[in-house]
Parts: sequence; C-alpha cells; structure tokens
Amino acid sequence: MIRLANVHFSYADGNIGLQDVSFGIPAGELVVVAGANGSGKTTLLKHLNGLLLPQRGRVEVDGICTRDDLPGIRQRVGMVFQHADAQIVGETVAEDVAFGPENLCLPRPEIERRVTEALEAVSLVHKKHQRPHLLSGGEKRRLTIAGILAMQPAVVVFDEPFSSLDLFGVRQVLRQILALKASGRTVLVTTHDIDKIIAHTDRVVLMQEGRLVGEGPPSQWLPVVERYGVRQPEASRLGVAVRSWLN
Amino acid sequence: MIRLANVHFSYADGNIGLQDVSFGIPAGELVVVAGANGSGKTTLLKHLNGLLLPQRGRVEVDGICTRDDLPGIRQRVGMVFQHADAQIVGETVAEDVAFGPENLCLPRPEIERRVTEALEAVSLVHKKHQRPHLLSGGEKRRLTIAGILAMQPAVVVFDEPFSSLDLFGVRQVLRQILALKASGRTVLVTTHDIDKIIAHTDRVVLMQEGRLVGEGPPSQWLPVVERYGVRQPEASRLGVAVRSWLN
Amino acid sequence: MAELSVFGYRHGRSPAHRLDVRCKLIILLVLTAAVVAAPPVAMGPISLGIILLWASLRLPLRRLGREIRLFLVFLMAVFIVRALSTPGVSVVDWHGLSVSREGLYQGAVVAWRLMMVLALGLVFVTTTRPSHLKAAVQWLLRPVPFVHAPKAATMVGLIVRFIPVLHQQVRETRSALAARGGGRQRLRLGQIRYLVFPTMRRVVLAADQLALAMLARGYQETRTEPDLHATAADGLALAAAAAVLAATLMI
Amino acid sequence: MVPNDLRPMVLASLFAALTAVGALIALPVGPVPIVLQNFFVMLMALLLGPRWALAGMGAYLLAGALGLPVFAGGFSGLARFAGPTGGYLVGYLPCVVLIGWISARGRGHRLVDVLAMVCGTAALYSCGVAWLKVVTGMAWGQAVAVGVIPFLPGDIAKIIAAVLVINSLRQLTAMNGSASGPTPAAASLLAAKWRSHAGSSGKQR
Ligand SMILES: Nc1ncnc2c1ncn2[C@@H]1O[C@H](COP(=O)(O)OP(=O)(O)OP(=O)(O)O)[C@@H](O)[C@H]1O
Ligand SMILES: Nc1ncnc2c1ncn2[C@@H]1O[C@H](COP(=O)(O)OP(=O)(O)OP(=O)(O)O)[C@@H](O)[C@H]1O
Ligand SMILES: O=C(O)CCCC[C@@H]1SC[C@@H]2NC(=O)N[C@@H]21
Ligand SMILES: [Mg+2]
Ligand SMILES: [Mg+2]
Repeated sequence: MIRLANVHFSYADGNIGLQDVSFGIPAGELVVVAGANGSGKTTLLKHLNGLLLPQRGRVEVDGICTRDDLPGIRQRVGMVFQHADAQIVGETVAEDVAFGPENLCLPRPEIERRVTEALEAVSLVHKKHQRPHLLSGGEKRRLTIAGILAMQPAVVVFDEPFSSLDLFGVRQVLRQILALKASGRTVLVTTHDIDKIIAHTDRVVLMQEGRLVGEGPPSQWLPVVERYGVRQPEASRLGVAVRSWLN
Repeated sequence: MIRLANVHFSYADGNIGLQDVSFGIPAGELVVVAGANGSGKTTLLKHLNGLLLPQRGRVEVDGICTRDDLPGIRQRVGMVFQHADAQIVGETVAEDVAFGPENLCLPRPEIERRVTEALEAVSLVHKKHQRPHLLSGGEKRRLTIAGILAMQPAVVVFDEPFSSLDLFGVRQVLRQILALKASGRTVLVTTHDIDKIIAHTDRVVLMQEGRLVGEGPPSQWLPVVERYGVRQPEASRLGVAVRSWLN
Repeated sequence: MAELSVFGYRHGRSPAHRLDVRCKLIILLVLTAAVVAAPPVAMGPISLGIILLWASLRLPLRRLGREIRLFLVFLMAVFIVRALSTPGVSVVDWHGLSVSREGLYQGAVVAWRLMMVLALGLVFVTTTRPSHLKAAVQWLLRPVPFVHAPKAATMVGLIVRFIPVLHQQVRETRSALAARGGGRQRLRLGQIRYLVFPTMRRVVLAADQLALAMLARGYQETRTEPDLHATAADGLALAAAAAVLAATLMI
Repeated sequence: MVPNDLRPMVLASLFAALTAVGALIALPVGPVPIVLQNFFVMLMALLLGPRWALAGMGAYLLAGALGLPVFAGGFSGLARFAGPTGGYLVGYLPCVVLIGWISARGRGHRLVDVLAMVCGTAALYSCGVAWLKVVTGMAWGQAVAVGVIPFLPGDIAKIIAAVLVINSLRQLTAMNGSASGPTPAAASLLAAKWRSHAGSSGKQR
C-alpha cells in the first residue's frame, strides 16, 4: 500500500519536481508511471524510497511515512535506476549484489544465501565472480535488479528499465517484473515506451509538469496519453479506431 | 554513396566487432541498422566516419576510402552518438555547435552563420548562450544534431537517437532526420525501436554477431526481425497476420 | 558553488561584459594587485568601486550567498585565527584565549581583502564568455615557450565543461548507494570505495567517449582562432585601472 | 596537427576537473585545509605519467588563476598563489612530475607506486611548508606543525586508496573503455593516418 498526500517538491535551483500529488496504490499492483520528459516521473519514484523527502505533504508505504523511518523505507522499497553503470558499486557481480544486504547488517551466511538466490532469479549465477563492467548492457540491467531482489523489498520501482535493451533484453526484464508481481510485490515502472509493458499493467499514473493528471486503468487513459507526451501503443490506437467505426 | 567491402574488425580484447561485412547504400537513402545488443551496430557506424578503421576490407564514402583521407571523411560523415552528454564539448550551446566548423578552419563569420543556421534548424536559437548541461534531455539531443548540421555533412549517422526521449522529443528528432533526407543526405539510424522510424525507411540493414544477415526494403525483413532481437512493429505484425488469414 | 552555476558566464550587456577579454584580464590583475597592496584607508573607495561593478551585473545575491557559504566559513576561520593569534591589547579574555583589538582589526582587513579578490574574480568569470576565456588563455600563453597555447586553451575549456558533469555523476552514484541502504548515515569509511570506484570508472569512460566525439567532429590542433578586438573604451578602462593601482601605491 | 594525444589531453582535463571537485571538499584546520584535492592529483600522475600530469596541473592552476573557483574551498584568483597555500599549489607541479616519473619505472608495481606517491608528497610538503613559513613568518617547527602534521593521516589514507584504485583504472584506460573507442592499436593507426595526411589535406583549409 503506497499513499501520497499533497506532495510538493522543488529542487534547489527552483525547478518544480512535484506539485500537489496525491494518490494511492494497493499492494500487489503493477503500475506504469508515464509522462513527457521532465514531467516528474523520476522525482516521484525517488520520493517512494525516501531519496527525496517531500517539502510539503507526506509519502507513506505500508503505513510508514518516509520522513519517520528512512532505513525501514529503503529496505521496503527497492529502486532500479535508469543508468545501470551509476548503481553498480561492487568489484565483482556477487559483491555488488551483497551491498544491500550488508547495509541491512544481516549475518554473512544469510547474505550469501540471498546473493545466490537473487543471482539465480536473474540467471547470472555463472557470472558471479566476473567484473561487472565487462557485462553486456542487458546483463548489467539484470545485475541491478538482482541487487534489489537481495534486499527482499515489498515494493520495487524501475526507472526506464527497457532503455537501450534489445528484444531479448526487454523480454528478460519484463519476465523479472512479472515474477515480482506474481510474488505479490507492488511494482512501479516508468517508461516512454508503454507498449512494452501495457498488456500487464493494472494502473497508469500520468504526470505532466510535476502534477498528477490522470490515474486509473490503462483502458481509460491510453486513448489520451499522446496529449501528455506518451506514445499510444499501436494496438490501443487501432482499438480506438475500430470502436469509432463500430459506433 | 557508401560502400563497405569485406570489412573485418575485432577489438583489442578479442571481441569481434564486424565480420566480413559488405554492402552498398545509394546516396539519399534513409537506412535503419537493426540488431540485438552487441551485434555490431555501433561498431559499423564508427567505421563510416573513420573512428575505427577496418582491419581487413575497405570502407568508402563517395569514393573516398576512410583509410586515405580522414579529415575529408570526418567532414563528409557526421556522427550523432547515443549519449548526448558524452559528446557536448562546448561550455555554451553556441560554442558547442561552433566546435566542428572551427576544426574545419572556416573563417569566423562563416562559422557564426552556420551556427545560427544549425540552431535555427533544431529550434534552439533562444538557448544560444545557455550552458549545455542545464538543457533537458531532448534539447541536448537536438544540440548534438545541430553540432553535426553545422559541419554540413553529406552523410549523417545516428546511434540510438530516440532513446529516453518522450513522444514530442521523438517527433522532433524524426523531423530533423526527415529534413536531412529531404535535403538529399544519406542518413543511417540504429535503434531498437524500429517502429518509430520504419514508416520512412528505404532500407533495413540487419546485424547479428558482427555479421550482416539481411539487407533490403523493410517489407522484406520486418516479418523476420524478431529472430535477430529486434521488436517487430505492431503494424507489421498485424499486416502479416491479416495476409495469412487472407491466404 | 558546488554546482558552479552562479560561477561561470552569465549572458549580459553590462560594461564589464563588453570589454575585450585581454584588457579585462589585465585589469583584473591590476585591480587584484591594488586590493592586495592597498593600505586600509584606500580599501574604502576601492571596495565601493567593486560593489558598484557588482551591482551592475545583477547577480542573484541570495543564491550566490548560498553557493559561496563554504568560502564564507573560510573567511570566518581566517578572521578568527587572526583575531586570536595577533598580539596586542586584549579585548576579550576567555580561558587563556585572548582576542586582541589589533587581531580583530587585522582579521577584518584580511578577510575583507580576500572577499574583494574573490569578488573581482567573480566579475571576470561571470562576464566572460568561455570562448573568450579560452581566447585569453591562448593569447596569454602564446609567448610562453614549450607550451602549446591552443591546447592549453582547450584544456581549460574542458575543465569548465567537466566540473558540473562530475558533480552530477557523484550525485547519481550517491543516490544509488542510498537507495540500497548505504549513503549518508551508513556510508562507513570502508564503503567510500563504493563511491569512488564506480564514479571514477564512469567518468573515465565518459572522458573516452568525449575524446571520440571530438575526433568525430574533426578535432584539429590548428583551428579557427578566436577573434578579439579591442576598442578605445578598452584602453580607457585599462588606463583607469592603472590609475587606481598607482593611486593606491602612492598613498 | 596530430591529434593522437587527444585522449590523454581529455583525461588530463578530466583529472584537473576532479582535482577541482576534490578541492571543494575542504576542512579548515588552520591556514591550510585538509582537502581531497591531492588524491586526484596523485591519481592523475600515476595514470597519465609526468608529461600529461604536468599539463593537467598546469591547466588547473591556470584555470584557478583566471578566477574559476577550483582551489581549496572554492577560492580562486592569482592572490591565492600569494596566500598561505600558494606553496602547495605550485608544489603540485614537481609533485606530479616526481610521481609520474617514478611510477613509470615500476610498470604498475604497487610498491613503486606507493614510493612514488610518498616522494611526490614529500616534495609537495617541502614547497608548501617553505612558502607557508615565508608568508606567515612562522618558525620552521610551527610551519611543520600546521603545514604537515595535520595532513599525515589523511594523506596516508589517500595514498592507500590511490594504490587500490589505480590498477583497475589503468586497465580501463588501456582497454580504452570496453564500450567506447578505438583500441590502442587502432588509435595509433589512426594517429599515423592523421600524421600522414595532416600535411596535405588537413592543413590547406
Ligand atoms: N537534480 C535536479 N536539479 C534540479 N532540477 C532537477 C533535477 N532533477 C530533475 N530536475 C527537474 O525537475 C523536473 C522533473 O524532473 P524528472 O527527472 O523527475 O522528470 P522525468 O519525468 O523523470 O523526465 P525524463 O522522462 O526525462 O526522465 C524537470 O523540470 C527537471 O528539469
Ligand atoms: N571498446 C570495446 N572494446 C572491446 N569490445 C567492444 C568494445 N565496444 C564494443 N565491443 C564489443 O563489440 C561487439 C559489438 O559491439 P557494438 O557496440 O557495436 O554493438 P551494438 O550493436 O551497438 O550493441 P547495442 O545495441 O548494445 O548498442 C560486442 O560484442 C561488444 O561487446
Ligand atoms: O589552496 C589550495 O587549493 C591548496 C590546498 C593544499 C592543501 C594541502 S595538499 C597536501 C596537504 N594535504 C591536505 O589534505 N591538505 C594539504
Ligand atoms: Mg526520469
Ligand atoms: Mg550500440
């Protein structure tokens, strides 16, 4: 359960990040956050795990306010950033995955267990001892996902997880996302190419200039997304066309 | 006119970049280079303006071999890289655009003229004196395009020009690409989302593991692109389905 | 200042903007010398001049204050050290630490001088287009032996270009660390490497990419020269600055 | 005419910029602050060798002299050279030459790198303290007390950190970035090509 109430945020240089954003997401949903460049998607995601704290309003995850318990929030909400390179910190694949659990101060055997489990989930066990910067783009992306899985969060947030991946890479990441959803986690995804994930989406959150301009099931919002700088999936466009012929 | 004959290239660490690639592109065509991650698209593009030189075989642009006249090739073939940030040289927008013409040792008034012209083409004149790192993602991309336009190349090569752009950004870049084509230039574009540009494409070049595996009109190759890690546009998929029902 | 956002060129049309960069550079040197050499009595008029110059630029003062806060802390430290360490008539005496009147006076003068030197430097960088800054470097270094002036100019330009990008990348890596429970409270000393290694790797790769992009745009060492032309107004400004220096030295 | 040294030039500028960023992180503990600055200076010398490190430091000092806020705590300007830390600033030049020269003999051997950095830092301290003494009029003992002693723990830590990072950085630059550019072999070939044509087509314009 995620709840935002009247969240305002502006950056130090005056840029508006979020303006009066309020909405709620029930646990277990797969949510797509869409909007033009600079509409505040990344800013929104960063509020969910307390990387940014609202200047007004509140953000709650499972009833915990991000202002009250940062370590708790960070453990509960995992974030996969857009640039894999910026978030791979370990010198080997296994070491990188261990970074999160280490920060949770877990005992060593438990860390080992989680690392193996996470690497198995993204099929990277065989690269365990490799240096991360030698991985391919798709493998790096999966590594960053493993780093989050190892923290066993209840909510996982992805910022542009499909960018510069080929079809196979997109499918693999999508499989991870669906597996997370299947295991009952809440997943939020931002993307400019919503057609890659829309078929599995429970809810769309539309942003424009830091405001929430739409929220609800995809079928409701897809016909108008182009107004907000989001490409309408061909299938949806076709559907709309067909419906208008029929009427 | 671009001609590659039996081009081989491998990187110092043994990675194979290109293997025996041969093809020709008539002047004025819009070509999409597609293929999975690591299939050699970027390596191919870097051969066209002599950033990489073939270890075997030859690359010719307008009859000039990249091995013989690098400055000439660099002037004739402009390259827009994937990461805008990594290719912005100047400390203001106008200075960045001037970088190329300055290297051509053009007289100052001519440089000024070209800079203004290029910035007008990408609608960035009003940001002339701004610092590039303060621009938005889409503006940065357009800036890098302006930097190439100012060199007035005959061939322009784009590496993933649509990545992380919203619908408006994609449209603007696409407009630039089409304008280049309309002015008679040859344009090559790599992308994982070929549906964004396929409607305007004259020719598809398909790569796999450093080899050329297909080359020809889109209609010929679209039905099979998924085999090579490229997402088939919905419209094409629908077309194929409809045709198979009709038969 | 961490962002170098106030520092750095701001487009404008003030007199300082219009000066030829070579003259401006010389004037900067001359006035800096005047500030450093001026006896305290002469500081008043000079400061007034500098403040007026500042007013003509219309910089956002509040943001500036925020960005140079580290510098201000520094000035405070300089002031306090001077106040405590200069022997003289004690004003405050506290547990063996004594603040002398001479110390207060000297501390204030030194801190003020530093402030004015910074202010002059800021006028120069905010009114000088980076390309002109590079041109000035080139002009300045041309007579220096063993130094390739255009290359040096390019390097200074690249430094200016890299700094904000570096800040950005450090910030990104830090927030990625924080997202996995590292960062601020928990970034133990041993974990500094988690910040340093990936950041270094990224920036080095980015530099490589930049070199490649420069090559792709036909980078050459012989390039169109920056064009500079001095006018009568420049000569006048130069003479005025020289007069100020002469006057301060005379007093 | 021959831009085969474009890459080291860009890298030297990058490290000069890193030095500037490291200088902002300054802890005032007297007239000379504790900074991160010299960590990047040492890395630059280890990675680029004496010649390019010298160029990088030269560009850095020049940028500072021109008023860009690149010195400790965001200071800048010529006056900084006359201030208490002026000796350290100038001392960076012999420092990087020494580090670059000594470490080049070691071909990546860790002990040689450490030795190089110790020598370079000694040279830096010598210049720094000597000038500090001149400027402040302190006695030698006092100058060492504020110009060397407070930095020893930090600088030892920086040397250790540098030796830990440097080999992976060397690898990275030798490979010329797994994801970007021409290989060293290709790069030199490229340079050779430029050289042979710079005279003809490159220069005419
Ligand atoms: N670190 C920052 N400092 C200042 N302003 C920022 C910063 N990050 C983002 N902004 C501004 O905040 C607004 C929202 O940015 P945000 O990154 O959240 O957009 P976004 O929807 O993620 O865009 P994109 O699709 O390009 O990723 C924009 O106007 C942006 O310029
Ligand atoms: N600088 C380099 N050093 C070593 N190997 C490299 C380098 N750059 C690319 N390669 C390798 O060369 C092959 C082709 O890479 P290339 O970047 O051309 O692929 P691509 O088709 O552009 O992939 P992507 O879709 O991910 O951009 C890959 O196996 C890659 O790992
Ligand atoms: O003004 C400057 O920018 C120079 C500061 C020099 C600080 C010196 S460098 C060696 C020693 N180690 C530190 O941490 N600080 C001093
Ligand atoms: Mg974003
Ligand atoms: Mg590529």
